[in-house]
Amino acid sequence: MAETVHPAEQAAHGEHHEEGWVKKYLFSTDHKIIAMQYLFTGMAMGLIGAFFAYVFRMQLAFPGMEVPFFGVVSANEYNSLITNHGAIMIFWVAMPVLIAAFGNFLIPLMIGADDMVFPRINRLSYQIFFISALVLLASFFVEGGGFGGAWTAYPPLSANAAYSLTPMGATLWLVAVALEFVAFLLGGINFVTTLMNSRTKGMGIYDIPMVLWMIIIASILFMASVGPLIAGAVMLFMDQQVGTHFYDPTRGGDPLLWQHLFWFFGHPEVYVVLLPAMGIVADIMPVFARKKLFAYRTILWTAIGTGVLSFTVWAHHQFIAGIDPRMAHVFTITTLLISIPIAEMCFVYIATLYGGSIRLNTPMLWALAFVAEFLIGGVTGIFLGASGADIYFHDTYFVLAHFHYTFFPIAIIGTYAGVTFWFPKMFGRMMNDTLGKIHFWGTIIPFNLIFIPLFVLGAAGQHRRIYDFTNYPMLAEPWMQDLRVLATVSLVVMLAFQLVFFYNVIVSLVRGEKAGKNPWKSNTLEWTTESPPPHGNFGDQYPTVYRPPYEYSHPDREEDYWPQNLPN
Amino acid sequence: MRGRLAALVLVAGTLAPRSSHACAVCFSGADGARVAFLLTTALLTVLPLALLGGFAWWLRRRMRELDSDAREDVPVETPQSR
Amino acid sequence: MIETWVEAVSTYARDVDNLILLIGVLVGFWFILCEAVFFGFIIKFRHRPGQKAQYVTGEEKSQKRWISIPHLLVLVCDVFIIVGAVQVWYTIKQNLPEAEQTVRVVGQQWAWTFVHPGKDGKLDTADDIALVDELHVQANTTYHYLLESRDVLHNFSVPVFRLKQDAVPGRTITGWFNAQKTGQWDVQCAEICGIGHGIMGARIFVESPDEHAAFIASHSQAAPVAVATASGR
Amino acid sequence: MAQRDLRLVHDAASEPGPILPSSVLGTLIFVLTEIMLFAGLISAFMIVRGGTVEWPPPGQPRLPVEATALNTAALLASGLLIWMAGRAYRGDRAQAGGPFAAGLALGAFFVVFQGFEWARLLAQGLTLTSSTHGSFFYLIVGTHALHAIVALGILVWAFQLHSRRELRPSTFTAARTFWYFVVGVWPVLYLRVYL
Repeated sequence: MAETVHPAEQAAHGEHHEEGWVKKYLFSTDHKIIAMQYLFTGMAMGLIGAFFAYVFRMQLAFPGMEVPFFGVVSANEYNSLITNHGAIMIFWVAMPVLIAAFGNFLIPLMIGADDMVFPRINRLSYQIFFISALVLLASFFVEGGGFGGAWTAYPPLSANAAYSLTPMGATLWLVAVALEFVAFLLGGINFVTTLMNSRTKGMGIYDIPMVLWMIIIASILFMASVGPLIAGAVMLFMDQQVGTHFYDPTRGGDPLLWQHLFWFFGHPEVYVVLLPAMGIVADIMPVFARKKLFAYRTILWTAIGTGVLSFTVWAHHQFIAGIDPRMAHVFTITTLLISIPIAEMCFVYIATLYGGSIRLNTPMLWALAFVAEFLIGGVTGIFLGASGADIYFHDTYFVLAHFHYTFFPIAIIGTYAGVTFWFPKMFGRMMNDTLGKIHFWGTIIPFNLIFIPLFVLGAAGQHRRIYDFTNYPMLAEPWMQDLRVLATVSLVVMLAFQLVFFYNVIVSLVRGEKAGKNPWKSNTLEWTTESPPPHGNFGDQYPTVYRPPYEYSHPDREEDYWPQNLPN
Repeated sequence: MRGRLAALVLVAGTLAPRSSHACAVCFSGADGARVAFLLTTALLTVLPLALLGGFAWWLRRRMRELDSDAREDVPVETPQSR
Repeated sequence: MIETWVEAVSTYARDVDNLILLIGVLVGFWFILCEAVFFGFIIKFRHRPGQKAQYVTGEEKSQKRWISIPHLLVLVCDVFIIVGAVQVWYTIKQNLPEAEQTVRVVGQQWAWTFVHPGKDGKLDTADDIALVDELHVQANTTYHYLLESRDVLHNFSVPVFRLKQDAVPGRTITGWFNAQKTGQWDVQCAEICGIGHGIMGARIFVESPDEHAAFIASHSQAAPVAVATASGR
Repeated sequence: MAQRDLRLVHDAASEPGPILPSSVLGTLIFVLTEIMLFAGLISAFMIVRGGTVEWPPPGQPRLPVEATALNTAALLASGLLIWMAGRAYRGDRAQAGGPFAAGLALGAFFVVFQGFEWARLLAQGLTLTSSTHGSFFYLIVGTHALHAIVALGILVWAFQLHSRRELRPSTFTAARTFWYFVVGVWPVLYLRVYL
């Protein structure tokens, strides 16, 4: 490492081995521990988000029933459940797991560094994140219940307690989201700085594994887009608690202002979570296809292009809601243009498989499923980006199914791909492949059975965020109710199969086969150290990089892989 | 072709100031809000790209500079930098 | 496609349906092609003992062609979709044909108030007919709607018309529709507006000229009271 | 070797030091977010103002344009002095102390002067809730003042390190970078909010 050693780092490394449990696991500055903290917190929040989904899906399939483990769902609770399901899954599951957990774990290991550049800021980032999760959980138990104005929180509904009837819930929700942003801001600064300044000897910019590029581009996107939303959130907070009227049309404010600021962040946010998942897939596929990643530079430039375009498409969320209809044309064009880089990435992944020697281990199954399922999410997006068609589809279940076909592959499939792939490195033991495959099929099949019916319901005009469809004669037809029941039953089945995963994790942690340094015969640097890596990652000697990360099945070599750190 | 002609007409229609109706941002007679929405949309879109682009450009230039410095200092020892 | 589930009642409903069909065909083609190639590769290039994978960098022009050509074709498809989308959008949202009738649509937590012009055919006169959650329009007539909200955002959505527009408090938004069939259908609120969002449905009655005249006649007495509530703001 | 071609000619990591020290790079990234935050605030202000016919709203006091122009000059001068301190620091470190202290003093003057202006405006009836005019004024200028105070705190800390001869160049550059941001964003706010 060419970088000067910081006092903070020295302090962190001086503490070797002598720390108590609390210090080691709760107040550690080690990037691996922080990654685990993010991973487990994210997964715990994921369970809460999944439970919410279960409750409101039960209500939709069997309106008015007493939902087991919850009770009867009131309209108020329903709104709160859907709002927080969305917010939790995006802000407290997808982001912490995909960006913070994998970013923290992989960045120093893959670039051959001992830790992040600012380890204490890293720890602070997690602590703020943890507090934000607590604040969010607290918001369900205050008077009036949790916030129920949808995760988009459009004012005046969100700004005025007289409309939302959740005086404290709305504010706590907003505070939690703002804290979460601060946490990721601190994390993002760390990621970018570390990647730029801490690369080991010989690692040029085209030797960086794709997953790191994706996490970095995502972090930059996040940091460049979150400012206006923080501004908007401060204004919303003041409207709620101080008595200003930024969003109140009767007092000189403007409710559309929020949409303007929110979606400026809201759309790049989609790519903020998409890119890391894309990167995880890009790193797993070559390993199990024993094949060089097709057109590394093309993918990199495509990802950068996606990032650039993502700043130009955001108003397509407002086609129906509140923009000048003339501007809709511009945003239709930009939105359809962004299909180009995304399509290109999918093409590249398919091309990577060509001529490979594909092994269908659990991580590879997840990676392949990501591409197959994400394609559905991608193509259905075209219907919504085209302004004329969006008039019909806006805020229907078609939209809902569309973004679940993007977010589920991202947040759930991407996470499972990453966890099953790096589990040996994280904990030093292999996961059980058979259990992994049972879990895989038990997740993927029900997943499709949840959301394909919802596509049909959306196309049949079913709107979102309605807690009981019997109030609408056109939506109360028996065949529609049957589809709702199918979706709900599939969800319950899918959730039940997640137990297999947790069982697998626990059993593998205790009894799993020892992994060794490099069980997958992979090229990147994290596989050159012990599993799990010791404090400081690489011992006394940092690795030197001699080649790009995806040299599999090179004709000059007998082995079908060629680690980055081997001189020849 | 009809489609292409229509598209042309519509691009013109996009810019024409009077042809808009289902317009949420044109209100209270004042055109100011609509213009402000347009301007700030452009501002928010361009600003991060300009900042990041500028930074990337500066970084690249700086890298080139450092590189040529290195070449002048130790021309023999770094054969791969030509 | 959409007509299988939801009738097409307004003049522009078919345009929307056709656009959706166009997009469906284009993206459907790409989707099936991609998935077919994808699964084809997975099956064809399964691991066989002793067989090494090929070494393809993907950096050479001849290899990149395999992605850059499909890529260009996708772009061509995008152009068709854009042209279609822009046309439909223009028809529904930007273009405003002359009105034969005008109704006022007011959203509030959690009901719709529809103000129909009375016998004189004009809004904001003494004989206006204001009804809660019932909109009566005459078939084959071009209507303008004036969309307002009294509190939070609502969305005036008539699926059979393929019409959807947010109501924003403090503003009046104008749009149009022209119904082609008589019958009655749902009006929904498509923007979350608080606890009662799920019950904020209304009905739209598209009537023949005779039926509509009868409707106006039968409601003419109640008018003065209704006006007071409707033009409260 | 073939894979050599995959790299840029310049290889940042194998050079003696990074192009930008980590603390400076981190600050720059943070400043990017901050710029976007202010862009968001300014956008909001422009939109709300654009929707009104008369600005400031009737019955609201007008902002002290001239006095603040003077204050703006003080802040800009402070930025200049800190820049000079930075230049001096690269040469003779002892010479940096003078402009550094003067820059700090002018920065503090700016914040205190703003405080007095606020007190006067509050007395004249411009409060956070009196109108969107007041709300935006205190929100935007207050956010800036908050940044100015934090940045001053960092500079004071850097000054203490400097007088103990413990200030590292990269730390100083990072602290200055943040101050330049605070100084640089102010004229934009002044032009948009006051004029």
